[in-house]
Amino acid sequence: MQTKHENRSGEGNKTMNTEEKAPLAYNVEQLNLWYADNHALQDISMEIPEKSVTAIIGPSGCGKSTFIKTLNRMTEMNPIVKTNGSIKYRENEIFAKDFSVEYLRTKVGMVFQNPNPFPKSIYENVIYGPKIHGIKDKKTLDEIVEKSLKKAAIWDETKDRLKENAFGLSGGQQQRLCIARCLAIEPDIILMDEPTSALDPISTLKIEELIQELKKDYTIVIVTHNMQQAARISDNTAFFLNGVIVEYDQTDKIFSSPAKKETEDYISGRFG
Amino acid sequence: MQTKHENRSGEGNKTMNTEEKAPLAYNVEQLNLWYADNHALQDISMEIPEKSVTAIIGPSGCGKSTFIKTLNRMTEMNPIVKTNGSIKYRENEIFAKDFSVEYLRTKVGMVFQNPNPFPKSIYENVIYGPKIHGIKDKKTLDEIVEKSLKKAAIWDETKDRLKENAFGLSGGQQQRLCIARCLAIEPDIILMDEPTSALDPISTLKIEELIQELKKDYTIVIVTHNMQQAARISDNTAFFLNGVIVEYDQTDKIFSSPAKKETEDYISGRFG
Amino acid sequence: MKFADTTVSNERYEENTQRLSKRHIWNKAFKGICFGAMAFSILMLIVLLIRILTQGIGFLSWDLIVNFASRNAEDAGMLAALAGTIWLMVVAAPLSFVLGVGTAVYMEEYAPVNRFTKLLQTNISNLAGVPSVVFGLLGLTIFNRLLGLGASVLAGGLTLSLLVLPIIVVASREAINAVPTDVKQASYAMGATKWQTIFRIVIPTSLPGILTGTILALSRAIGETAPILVIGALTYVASTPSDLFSNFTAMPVQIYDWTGRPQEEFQNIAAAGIIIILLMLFFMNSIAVFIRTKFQKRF
Amino acid sequence: MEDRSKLSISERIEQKTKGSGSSSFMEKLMPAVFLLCAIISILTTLGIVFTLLFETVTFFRGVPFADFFASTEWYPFFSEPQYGIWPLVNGTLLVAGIAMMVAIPFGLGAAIYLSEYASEKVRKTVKPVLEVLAGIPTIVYGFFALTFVTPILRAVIPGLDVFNALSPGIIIGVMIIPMIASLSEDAMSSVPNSIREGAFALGATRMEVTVKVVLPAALSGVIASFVLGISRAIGETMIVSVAGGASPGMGIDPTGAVQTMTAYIVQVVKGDAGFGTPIYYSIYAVGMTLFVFTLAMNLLAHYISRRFREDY
Amino acid sequence: GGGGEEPGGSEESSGGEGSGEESSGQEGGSGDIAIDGSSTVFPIMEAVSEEFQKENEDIEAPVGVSGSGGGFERFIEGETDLNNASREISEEEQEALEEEEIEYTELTMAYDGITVAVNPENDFVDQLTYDQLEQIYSDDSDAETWSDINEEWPDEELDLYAPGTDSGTHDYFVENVLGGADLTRNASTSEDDNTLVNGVAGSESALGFFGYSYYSENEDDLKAVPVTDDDEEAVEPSPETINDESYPLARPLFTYFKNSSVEDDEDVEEYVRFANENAGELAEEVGYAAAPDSVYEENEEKIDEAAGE
Ligand SMILES: Nc1ncnc2c1ncn2[C@@H]1O[C@H](COP(=O)(O)OP(=O)(O)OP(=O)(O)O)[C@@H](O)[C@H]1O
Ligand SMILES: Nc1ncnc2c1ncn2[C@@H]1O[C@H](COP(=O)(O)OP(=O)(O)OP(=O)(O)O)[C@@H](O)[C@H]1O
Ligand SMILES: [Mg+2]
Ligand SMILES: [Mg+2]
Ligand SMILES: O=P([O-])([O-])[O-]
Repeated sequence: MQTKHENRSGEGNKTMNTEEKAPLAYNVEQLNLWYADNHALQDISMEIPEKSVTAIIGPSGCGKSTFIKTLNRMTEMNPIVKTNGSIKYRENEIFAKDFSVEYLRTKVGMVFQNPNPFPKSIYENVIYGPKIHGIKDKKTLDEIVEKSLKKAAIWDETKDRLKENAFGLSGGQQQRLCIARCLAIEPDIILMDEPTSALDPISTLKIEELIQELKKDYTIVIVTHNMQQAARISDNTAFFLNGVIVEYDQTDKIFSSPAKKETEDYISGRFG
Repeated sequence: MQTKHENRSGEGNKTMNTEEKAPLAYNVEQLNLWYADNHALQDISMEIPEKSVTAIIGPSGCGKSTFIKTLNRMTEMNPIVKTNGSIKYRENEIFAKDFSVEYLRTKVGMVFQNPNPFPKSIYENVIYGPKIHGIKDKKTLDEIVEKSLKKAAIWDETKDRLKENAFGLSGGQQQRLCIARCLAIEPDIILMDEPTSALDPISTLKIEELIQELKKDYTIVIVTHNMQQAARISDNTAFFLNGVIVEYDQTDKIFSSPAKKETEDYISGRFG
Repeated sequence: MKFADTTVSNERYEENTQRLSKRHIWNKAFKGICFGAMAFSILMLIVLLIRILTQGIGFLSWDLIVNFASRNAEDAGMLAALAGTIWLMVVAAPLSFVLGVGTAVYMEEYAPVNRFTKLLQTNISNLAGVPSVVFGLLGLTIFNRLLGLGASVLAGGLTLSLLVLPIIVVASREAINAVPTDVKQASYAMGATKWQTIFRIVIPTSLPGILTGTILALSRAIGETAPILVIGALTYVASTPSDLFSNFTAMPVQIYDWTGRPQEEFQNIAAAGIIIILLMLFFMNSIAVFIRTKFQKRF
Repeated sequence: MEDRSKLSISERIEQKTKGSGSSSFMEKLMPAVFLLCAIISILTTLGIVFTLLFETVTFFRGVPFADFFASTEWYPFFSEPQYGIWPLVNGTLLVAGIAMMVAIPFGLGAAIYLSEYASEKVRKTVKPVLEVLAGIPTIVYGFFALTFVTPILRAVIPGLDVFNALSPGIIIGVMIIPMIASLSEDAMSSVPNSIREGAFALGATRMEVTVKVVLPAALSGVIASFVLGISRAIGETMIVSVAGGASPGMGIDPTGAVQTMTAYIVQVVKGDAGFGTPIYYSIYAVGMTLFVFTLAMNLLAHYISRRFREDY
Repeated sequence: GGGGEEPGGSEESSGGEGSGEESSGQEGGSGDIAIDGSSTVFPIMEAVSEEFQKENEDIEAPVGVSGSGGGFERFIEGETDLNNASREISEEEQEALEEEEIEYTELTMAYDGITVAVNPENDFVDQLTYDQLEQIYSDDSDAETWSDINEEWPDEELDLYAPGTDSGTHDYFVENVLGGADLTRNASTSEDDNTLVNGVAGSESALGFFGYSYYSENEDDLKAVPVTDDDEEAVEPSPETINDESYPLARPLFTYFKNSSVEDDEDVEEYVRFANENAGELAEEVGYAAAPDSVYEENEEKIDEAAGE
């Protein structure tokens, strides 16, 4: 499919050449991150436009997960991590002293590689977020549950078993539940770290459709191993290698005419 | 690369149409396997010629690992597994009552997805097999270690640290050590279950080269997720889907002109 | 070049059936030995139970439960001891539970990696190995004497709660540790604070494991004789404790007393008393097993 | 109400989070509360150490230090009392040694069977049953030893005294089996299956896999379980009090009566020793010795499982 | 055993009546009497408490077993009202009580006869003198076989049993029979007299001594040996011979009460009087012997005196 490439003209930059300048959801500048002595992210600069799907690809260990986790400051829970540089979420520096990490994470939802519902009922999974943020009214919560599950395209499958434990769902359903859980607090951005890698092809398809749908309202950043998936669903793609952004451009360009030899090698399957 | 295909003439069969009839390492007939009620392998029939590389590809959960483990009866350690059908290793029925499973496994080596060295020294890892099979002579063991490590292309990296714990090696080195460990008892066949999926690109390359080398002396069956890899290293390829062999043919044919629509879809990345 | 000289011939591994069958025999024998070892342990349990049952079952009666101790074996009962044991548990259980879970949460979730944490860790595993009689000496000196609690329910309960504390900490840590990072991360990723995550996710998820550990620890405390003897529990009480400062006796102490009596009948009453204490233990153990199988989530 | 429902969830969340001071109060309070809990465990240890130390010092005011460690006679009740700790240590180690000779082979065997051979179902039933065995009050074991095991042993071994080291030793061993079995089983089952598979794939029998791969891999955990077992045997009180007699001595003959450190403490606590006498303080000195012993054992177990732990 | 010292009775007259009523009034009907001490005396006091509480349902009189010594410790600390002892109070303990300004009274509650017993199969021993017992049990003696004691007896090794070295029975034996010499290290000792009984019952060459009740409950398995402290006729232990003190190893069992408790608290006074009236009978019931009547009469006077009547 897209693995053919004849044209190498499109030169990729660290900050992408978007044709029309959309408002930015994120503006990352000169981000560096170390796990103890391991320099896992090196001088990452990247602008992420809102209401779009940005895919992050690259071989295992290149820093994809680390990068996406840094966007909502989940990396800082690991005491060995040191970070410098700047990440602006909607113009606000997230590393600023008075910037609340809980606020950031409320605005920036996250979906993980393996579905990780709480060991509670489906209902409670969804209302977890609203509840911790102080919403207690039963009726509002009911509405949130219905709305979020509907948005995550899992309402029909679960509406009759809301009180059942979320562990009874299949992997794909669990993953959609996790997305619903994340939608329940109406975030602005959704980060997804290989959200389909643990799923079967049919569930994967459903999630991909869902992402296309969500993109209308949310900004989505997705890490994926699967180049076909990146090609299918994303607007822009960043190719990471050994902690560095090799190329960041519109997805079409990356897959049809990568600027860099490494990108071409990677997407044509010569390694990885 | 090989993902282009213009020609669909080569019709795949469950038993492969090899042009010259080489002696068979394995002859699988009507193999069925259940995990409790899950019919994981359905009527598998397959001939595996000696001194060749046979690749098994297919989406996750299709039964690749199950199949390859059945070839040296590792599946039977799971009490919920039920098997019927026939597998002949070099004309001998491996499910026969008086057929020793230890003998089978001595002749049929196995390399796993994740490197699994014993938590012992490199030296002891290699001599484990010879030792349990009764070789005690120090000099012979030394020879075996050197030869096996050389064959596995890891001698140079380890010759000065044979007494060190194998866990100190990198992932790729560990995997080659596991191959050396398996070569130490001079098997006839080597089964490999995604041997490179946990490795970085450079280690992967080394293992692939090694497989090409080993093929001269051994029969190799390799499971891989990576179609490029299958295309690069194998002589024959079997495509599994939901516990069934969809197509089994020479690798060139499979990748250039698959007989089945599913095969084509899979190798062109339309699902999986 | 490297494959050419095959010094080790392949035939070497063509094992003659004799060697292979020898290995098989060894394998079988080894399995048998290991099975024997396990069976022996269970056999001892059965012999012990049969021995106690045959001696005591004829003397089990309602009187044994509702009567106070008496010089006459026919009238003797263990109501005071039963009540004393229950009181001890009422003091020890919540205290050791709260302290144990608190410590475990601190160690698993808050403790920074430093010397203090290491000290704490070593300290707790050491505490778990301190003989119970030494805890008795601690209780005697600190609670009875220094704090002036005397041989009261409170002193006994405090002593026992310190005794089981390390066991509960270890079990709770394991349970908390088993909560997948995934799930915790999911909570943080929703903007939950640390305390919210602990209170709403970590503790509820690990609760079955914590409860199981606590029950098993307490069932050990029920049978402890030495520390209770050391802190000076009474032997004859014809009343049940009325408050934390009451004197008390406990089941193992009562049994110990009966077995020391000259009259044969008291030996039998003691066996019957042991049956009651074992029934209590079985009951507690089954609750623990029930919780474990029923509520423990598999991740 | 009308007003609020017009707000979107995210706006409402923002409103709520602005006014919430309580959660940050909990954020500050709870770590302190938990830390306090943790400190109590340290205080307990300090409490033990100080209690023992304080009275031990009093003891050594009356009894020379050298006597305690140099003499091999422990006769505190004699007209010229002798306070050499070694007979009690000897009795303790003798009983613990016998216990371990029972507990190690049987415990390890049971662990191997459960971890390597038994089906899931057997494992799931046997482990709780063994836990029951471990939970039986030691006083019950004590009388079992005295009234059941000793008579049987006396029928077999003619020279066996009514009180002896053998019977309580064996029974303590039996009591410790579950602990060793369970901890060793844990250590062995945490050896990843992939390593086992590696060995099976080389044509090893199950025994060869177990003895040559699994056990060495789990060795630190297994040995740590032995050491913890020893520490438990050393600290066991009621079984030896009931069935071991009260005759401190230096012999290693298991057929004769002994006295252990723990049994001595119980003897004095239950006995007639007057207040303020050296005998009274001696229980603290003995308790201190006991504490040091078990502490050493536990540190050793800790060290072993740290030092030799394999990271898979 | 002689009567207890009567510490100067200065406090007795200090108007105890009023305060006594007050305090018993405060404690209402649910008074608690704290009793602790000897394990030997325990069965008697347990019986006393059991009977006493049948008559006075709202008064609790639990009994602890801390041993005579441990009991005195608590008595000195002022924690207990009564302390049971299987020996007389020691000088150190007296001094300590004086220091704490606690006045007390000693009551003899009953007699125990330390019984010397052999295996029923033993047909050669028909009596033992104190001298012989000393030869057998003293650590200074080198007797190893029965024939070392009496040439007519078989050349079999002595298999000796004795109560735990920390018990009143042991102390009394050492004090009165061995003249203060230490007990031989060869004896098997145990805190549990039942196991001594088992030991003697199980070995033909055994000899042991323990409380009378352990003998009387196991008469079929044991043979009590008559004992004499001089060369007069040896006496066999029985409730009668113990009671009339003709059995030489009869020893008194005591309880000590705090004078101020009896003075101030009617419940305690009632209990002590009750104990004195019933101890003899109850002692026999649990396997000991009553003391001579004169002892109880003497006790009553002491109680009257302490109660300030
Ligand atoms: N918790 C950690 N501690 C130390 N090093 C880490 C940690 N997590 C990741 N790393 C290192 O950081 C680098 C980037 O890891 P990261 O997980 O971001 O890779 P990735 O691109 O997500 O790979 P994958 O596709 O396998 O998930 C790797 O070298 C990895 O070893
Ligand atoms: N131990 C097991 N118990 C029960 N079912 C199993 C077990 N192992 C595999 N299965 C099931 O058998 C089927 C085939 O699994 P198998 O592991 O052979 O797939 P695979 O092709 O190797 O997949 P992957 O690429 O993910 O390794 C799947 O449906 C799987 O769920
Ligand atoms: Mg990742
Ligand atoms: Mg697989
Ligand atoms: O407890 P005693 O003082 O009678 O040994």
